[in-house]
Amino acid sequence: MSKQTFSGLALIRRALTGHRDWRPQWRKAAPKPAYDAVIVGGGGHGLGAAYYLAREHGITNVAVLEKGWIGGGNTGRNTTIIRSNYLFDESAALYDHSVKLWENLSQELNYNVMFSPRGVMMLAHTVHDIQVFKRHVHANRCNGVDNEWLEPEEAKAFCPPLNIEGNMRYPVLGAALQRRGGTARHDAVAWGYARAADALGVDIIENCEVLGIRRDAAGRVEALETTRGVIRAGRVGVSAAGNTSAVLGLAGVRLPLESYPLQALVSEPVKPIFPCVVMSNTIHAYISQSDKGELVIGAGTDAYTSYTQRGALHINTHTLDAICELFPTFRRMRMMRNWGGIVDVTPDRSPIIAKTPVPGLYVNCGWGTGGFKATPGAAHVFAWTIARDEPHPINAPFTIERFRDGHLIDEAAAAAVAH
Amino acid sequence: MLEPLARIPPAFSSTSWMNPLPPATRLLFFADRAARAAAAGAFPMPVTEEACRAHADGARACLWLGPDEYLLLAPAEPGAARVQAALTAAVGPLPHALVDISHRQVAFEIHGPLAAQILNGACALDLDPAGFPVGMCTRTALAKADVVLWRTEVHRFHVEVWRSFSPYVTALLTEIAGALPAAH
Amino acid sequence: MLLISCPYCGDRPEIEFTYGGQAHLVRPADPSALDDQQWAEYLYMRTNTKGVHAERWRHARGCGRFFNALRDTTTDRFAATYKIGAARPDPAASEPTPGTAR
Amino acid sequence: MSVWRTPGGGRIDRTQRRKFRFDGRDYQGVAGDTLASALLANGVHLVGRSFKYHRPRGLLSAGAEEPNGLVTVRRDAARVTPNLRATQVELYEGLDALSQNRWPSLQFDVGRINDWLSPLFPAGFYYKTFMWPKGAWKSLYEPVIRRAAGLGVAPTEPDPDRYAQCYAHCDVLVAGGGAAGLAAALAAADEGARVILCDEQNEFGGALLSDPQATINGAGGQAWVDQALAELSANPRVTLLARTTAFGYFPHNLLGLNERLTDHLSAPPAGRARERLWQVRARSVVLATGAIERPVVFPGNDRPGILLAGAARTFLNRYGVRVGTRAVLVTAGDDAYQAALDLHAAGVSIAAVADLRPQAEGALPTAARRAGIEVLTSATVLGTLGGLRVNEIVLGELDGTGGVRRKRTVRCDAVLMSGGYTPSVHLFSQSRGKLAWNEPLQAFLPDRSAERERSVGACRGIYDLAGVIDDGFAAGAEAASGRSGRRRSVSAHSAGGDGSAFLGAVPLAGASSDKSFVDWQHDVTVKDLLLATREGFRSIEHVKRFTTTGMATDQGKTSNLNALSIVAGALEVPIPQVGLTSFRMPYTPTTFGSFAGASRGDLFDPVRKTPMHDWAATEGAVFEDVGLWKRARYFPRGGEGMHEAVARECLAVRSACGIFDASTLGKIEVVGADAAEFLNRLYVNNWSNLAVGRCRYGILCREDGFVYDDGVVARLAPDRFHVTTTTGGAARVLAMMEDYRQTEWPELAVWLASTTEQWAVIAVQGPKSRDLLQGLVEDIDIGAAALPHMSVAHGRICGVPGMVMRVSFSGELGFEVNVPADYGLGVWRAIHARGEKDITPYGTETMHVLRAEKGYIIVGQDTDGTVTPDDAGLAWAIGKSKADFVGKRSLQRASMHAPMRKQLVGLKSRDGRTILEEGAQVAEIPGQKPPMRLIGHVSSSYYSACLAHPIALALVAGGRARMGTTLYVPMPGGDIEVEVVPPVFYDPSGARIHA
Repeated sequence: MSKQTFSGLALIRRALTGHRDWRPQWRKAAPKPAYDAVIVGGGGHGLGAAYYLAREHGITNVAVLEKGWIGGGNTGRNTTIIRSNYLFDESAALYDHSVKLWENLSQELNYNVMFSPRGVMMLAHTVHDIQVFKRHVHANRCNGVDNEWLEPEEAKAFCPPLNIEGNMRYPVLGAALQRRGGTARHDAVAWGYARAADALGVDIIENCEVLGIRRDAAGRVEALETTRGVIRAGRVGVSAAGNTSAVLGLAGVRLPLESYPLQALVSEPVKPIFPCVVMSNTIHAYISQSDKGELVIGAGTDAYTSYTQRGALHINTHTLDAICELFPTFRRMRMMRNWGGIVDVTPDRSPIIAKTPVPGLYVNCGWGTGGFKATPGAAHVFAWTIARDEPHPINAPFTIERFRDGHLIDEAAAAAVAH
Repeated sequence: MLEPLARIPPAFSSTSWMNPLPPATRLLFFADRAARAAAAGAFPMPVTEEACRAHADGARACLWLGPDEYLLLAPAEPGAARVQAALTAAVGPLPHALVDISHRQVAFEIHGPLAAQILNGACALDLDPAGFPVGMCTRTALAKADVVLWRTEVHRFHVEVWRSFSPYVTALLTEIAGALPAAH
Repeated sequence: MLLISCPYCGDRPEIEFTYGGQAHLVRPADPSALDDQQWAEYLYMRTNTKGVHAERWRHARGCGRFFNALRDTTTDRFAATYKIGAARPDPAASEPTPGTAR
Repeated sequence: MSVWRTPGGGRIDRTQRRKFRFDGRDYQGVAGDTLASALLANGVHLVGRSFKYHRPRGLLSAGAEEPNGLVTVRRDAARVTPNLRATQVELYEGLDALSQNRWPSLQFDVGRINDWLSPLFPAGFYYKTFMWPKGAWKSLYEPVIRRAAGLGVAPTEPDPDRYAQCYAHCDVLVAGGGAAGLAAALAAADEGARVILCDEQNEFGGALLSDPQATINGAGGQAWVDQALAELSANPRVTLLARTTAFGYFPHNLLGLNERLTDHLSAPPAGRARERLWQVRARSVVLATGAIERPVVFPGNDRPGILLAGAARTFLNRYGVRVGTRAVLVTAGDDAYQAALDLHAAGVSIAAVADLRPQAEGALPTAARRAGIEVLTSATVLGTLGGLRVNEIVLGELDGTGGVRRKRTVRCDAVLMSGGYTPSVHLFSQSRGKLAWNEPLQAFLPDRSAERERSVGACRGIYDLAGVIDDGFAAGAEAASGRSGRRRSVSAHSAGGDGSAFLGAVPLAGASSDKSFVDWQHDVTVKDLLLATREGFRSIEHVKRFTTTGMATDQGKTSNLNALSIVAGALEVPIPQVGLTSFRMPYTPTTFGSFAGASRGDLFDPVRKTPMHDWAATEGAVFEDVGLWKRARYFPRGGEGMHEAVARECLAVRSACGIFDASTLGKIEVVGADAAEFLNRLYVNNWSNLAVGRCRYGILCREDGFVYDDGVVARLAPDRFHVTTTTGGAARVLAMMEDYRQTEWPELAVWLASTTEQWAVIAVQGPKSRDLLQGLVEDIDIGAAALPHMSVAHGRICGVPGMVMRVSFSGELGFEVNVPADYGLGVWRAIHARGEKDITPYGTETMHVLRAEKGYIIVGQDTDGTVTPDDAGLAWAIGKSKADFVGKRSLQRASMHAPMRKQLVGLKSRDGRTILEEGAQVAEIPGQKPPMRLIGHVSSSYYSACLAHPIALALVAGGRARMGTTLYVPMPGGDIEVEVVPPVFYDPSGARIHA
């Protein structure tokens, strides 16, 4: 199960033989009757959790069950933004844990995930925005998370296409910049974790949908009923994003989640024009440029819960009018492809990474629009939680019970607009 | 007594397809069937509820906005207080509510053969006379503003909009009309 | 942009509506009689149904009324819309027409 | 006329010459040309370079599927559009186009080195390398890759063009104006339906525009098209939209159409919109989107001069251009022979037809042989030669046992190829219709519709002209009437329609498949696909993502099915089992500007202004955006900056009188017998004991117990309350009220109306405010006894009926004059004039300082959605006797009373000078290094001119128990020592407010 080393040299050597002896990056495993642990959901979070279970906790008899193809859910549908400039200590710790893992992920996995810390700039358009972002900047600085305030001219210098003219409806009054933030290649994250986990003995089982969760007399998780047969497992970690409610419902566990469509789009590729990531919460849009040259653009969720993986045209028109307002030079650019994902949202828009009321059943969900950036960190602490049956200190606040007790971690409300 | 000041409604320019309407008395009237029946003597209004229909009688009109919610339009003089008093007297103890919104919104007309086409530049409703006949009225969206749209003739729409949104709405419609080749 | 049938105004474009979340949740008559867990259930727990979902909409930019709807969240097709206070209809009884809200 | 241009025929006007430039060279075309046909008419085949290997490329197609011929069209410095397909760019006088992705020139491109190094760059190579040294990806490798990638250059100046939008409704929308679409539109119109017919091309007719052999009802196909168009144009219920692409199919039969209005014009009229976005809601949809010819996958199939057979036929018959002098046809079906026959008839020598089938005995192959064209069956293609243009093709004859019997090199300057057709099911699939694999046609066809929709003609695998038109008639009539049965019929005939098809790579009998391209634009070859399967990528979605096949700007229109077939072959499974990648919006790339439409600048969002706005603007006020409103922030005089102006304004209010525009505050009239009960249930306060004529500060929580909004509520009558909200909260508070009113408590007799804009609100604040207003108000006694703090009275102000509320957000004696909005400016002017030197207009910034001096919170600034009334020091407002209100149960949870909750306090800098930064953090322990233990943050901070020292409000854990203690605000330059003080800095006894 040793994996073939990836390197420039390996590439040159195999070029001589027409690249004929590259082996599958991960095995097409058939399910075994039983595993020590099973992860439901073959996205970056699930594959990563399997990898860290094997790598850091010595639990290698692990399967990842994916109902479709790995990385085909939100992992492969997001706009790949990575940042950790969150307001609350709990969030900053979680996301910064993740950014630190991102920084070494290509080397750790021997897979180029193309983490590119190009800087994430969040624009302020109102006095209220300035207050909110400065609060972030201060909180982040004190937490050891880089985040700095830029005046409009500095923002323009960092991102030349940005319109900072006063003729905008909401002129840019400044920006918060996290230089360590950036982007990565989404598919590579799933594939890199899959390959590395596979090399450690993890079975990655695609086209395997979970139909039922069996519990023993004591109520503990015992086995999963799947489209590929019954699979016994003492521990089950669910990382199923928009489908989490459905999967956990099989064990009678209810969660405070709602699943919404989230759209993204790319333009036709053009030569490098956009050096960083820019987000504007006030006018609802974010944008970066991929290595291929496409402008990658996203916005908020659609208004209603849905599992259709598609969104509405009027959401696109709003997203693109915001982009054209911020970057009037992009008005003649053209949308090449638009798609939708399903994001699961909690009442405080922060994730749940926790034990469930069912012994042996764990959940990592509720990432809303922020899941990709957290992939390595969430997977890492989720694996810890599964392995030790107790949360890592970083995910300890992200319980289900916080909603009962009122200990919300409400990043969105903290940016609430009023006056 | 001090000399009353002049009203200064939001500025408005007319075009070949749009003209402002003069200040008016406007009341929101919340009332069920019984209250409407009682009120009908003081102000023309339908007793039976028909959604999205206006009941006009000369210079006065009663527009259905929602179940039990009506917009009463009357000339600016003698004013909302007089209409309100008459209605209150007529309705008596029956549950109802009246709120003066004469200054909350302004009105204009879109008219001419391109009227529907111009409105459809920002309004997502089917304005074909078969689907939106003369006499129909409704609250709806004009791009990022809310309006009340009332078709008074095949080629004439009465539009009510909150006063601070009126510059946006008129500028938007002007932009839309300008982009229609036929309007050049 | 969905086409949504307001029970009062008929078919209207989605931009006239706001979404109101899961339907048929009734605010407890005496919240103080509930324990924290029960209160949290009311506040936060949602079915997040994958399939026919009873949900609230408000014709906010139209007649202003809240109403309920049955929508299949896997297709976004509406099976029915009905007024607040009415019982949830049986979706099987009214076969939805493709793409048409009723 | 060049040798390439035919002397007559086609849809061009040879008498109207059109000058144009390509890569700086001048050329000439004619009216009716596309840029592609005009270039070919000048003998130019080399039009672009591929994405990865920078291989020279010519035109592959004549339409929307073009992967190679991508150009930048430049009208002026600001009107630069990259990545346009030359096949869709209509030629106009003076058109200026540039090739892309090459340096220094199209003929000599340094990037070509990638082609020679291509063994190092197989699919997904970048995942395997560029990982060392760490950090070099971003600093070294990525910039190189980025520069190499991309196609055209993005515009660098703001686009000055306008874009329009409109909504439309119809009974039947027909997408595609070829024979099937025209027939459907005719039949639907017969039923009296409202019809919209759109087509992406500049004229209707589809394949008939390129098919001189077609006959319909005994006449030429074009005559039928002309007649159909005449009929449809004359029908007022039919809208014909040419140059209009149906790019997206959204739920509930909403389609997005993009109409191009001016790109084909030499001098677009000033101000005319460039494009229009149509959002069409159709009762029924007829998809008549046709089919796209498939390329054949053989080694060297990408050289300039190698193109689809149907494209060569279109260039000849529609545009009057010969694509070469000596051509070879590679085909696996009969239809493509018509291209060879047409070219032959136009004087192009057909060197050979290489037919992949063992036999070719149909009418067209027979005709070809009769015309003297050599037809090779059981043929294959082993390679091509040529630098910037194909000059030889190597053909082989298969021996039937996997070997090649004979090899033969044929000289040629054009190769036509045809693997049959791929029906264009993009829109059908976007609508979530289900596709089914059709084995004979080797294609996915529409199976089960998800919407009220019908596919007709070639897009559902019907290729013969008579069948296509009949299908259109039937579907059009049924879409309009709901009944089957058609009224129209025709007799029609055209060449071809046999539907034979070929997928995947040609048999090579052991020869190298090097450079057998599947996706031209992204340089994906057969070898890349095989490598992907070897590396374990088996799902077609994985193969697509790993190799990037189908992800170029053409979105796989010519490549997807070939790729699928090759992957299926490698995995030895049937094609349907490999699956099909999703078809995503848009069908072809669609301009951002058309989605944005008029929404720019002041039309991006409504700009809401109060009745007094212009007065403030005239006075030189600086405005800020609050929600949609523009609010005057301060009124600088002379050369004042904000701080000087605010200090002056503050002192003026404290010492004399200020005037402030408070009109933007939300106002809701709550009316009905149960109005008080309704507010009792919503707000934390008790309203039953509020007397008519009195006001009270109200707090609204969400059901989770956190502060949502606040404002003064006045009781105007037993059954009428005037509720004010924050400026930004007006709409959402009303929405929340309506939710509870309609869905939780429908039994209450209460109604709600927004009166925000009914009233202009003029706050007159300061010790001289009463004196100033005396004499301007009638019927109202504003004396201290008659109108105490927190009361309201109706009367006339400056002769205008209105109401005066004695309320103060400044801490001084103050009034808020409410008059109907049309009178606002007049009353404001009158009060201001009356005040003379004693009155000072002030803005929101001064308002904020004044209220902070009094410790009044701003919801959203001093609260953030995690703050309870008690946290904000407002527990006194809660109606203790009430059994319930929104949020009460949540506030009973233990965590809501934890002593270490963050509580509102005041902070004073120990040095008496330093103004804290809003958002700065608060620590208990000095001198910490990150990560620090933090206990709160500064929510409001100002210099108080009246107190002559800085003041701040902060939310601090357990703050109220820390009064008098020292805390630390860690800043980059070190800690700032602060003292915790009560949040009320000014006039704590309230004497001034009650004056």
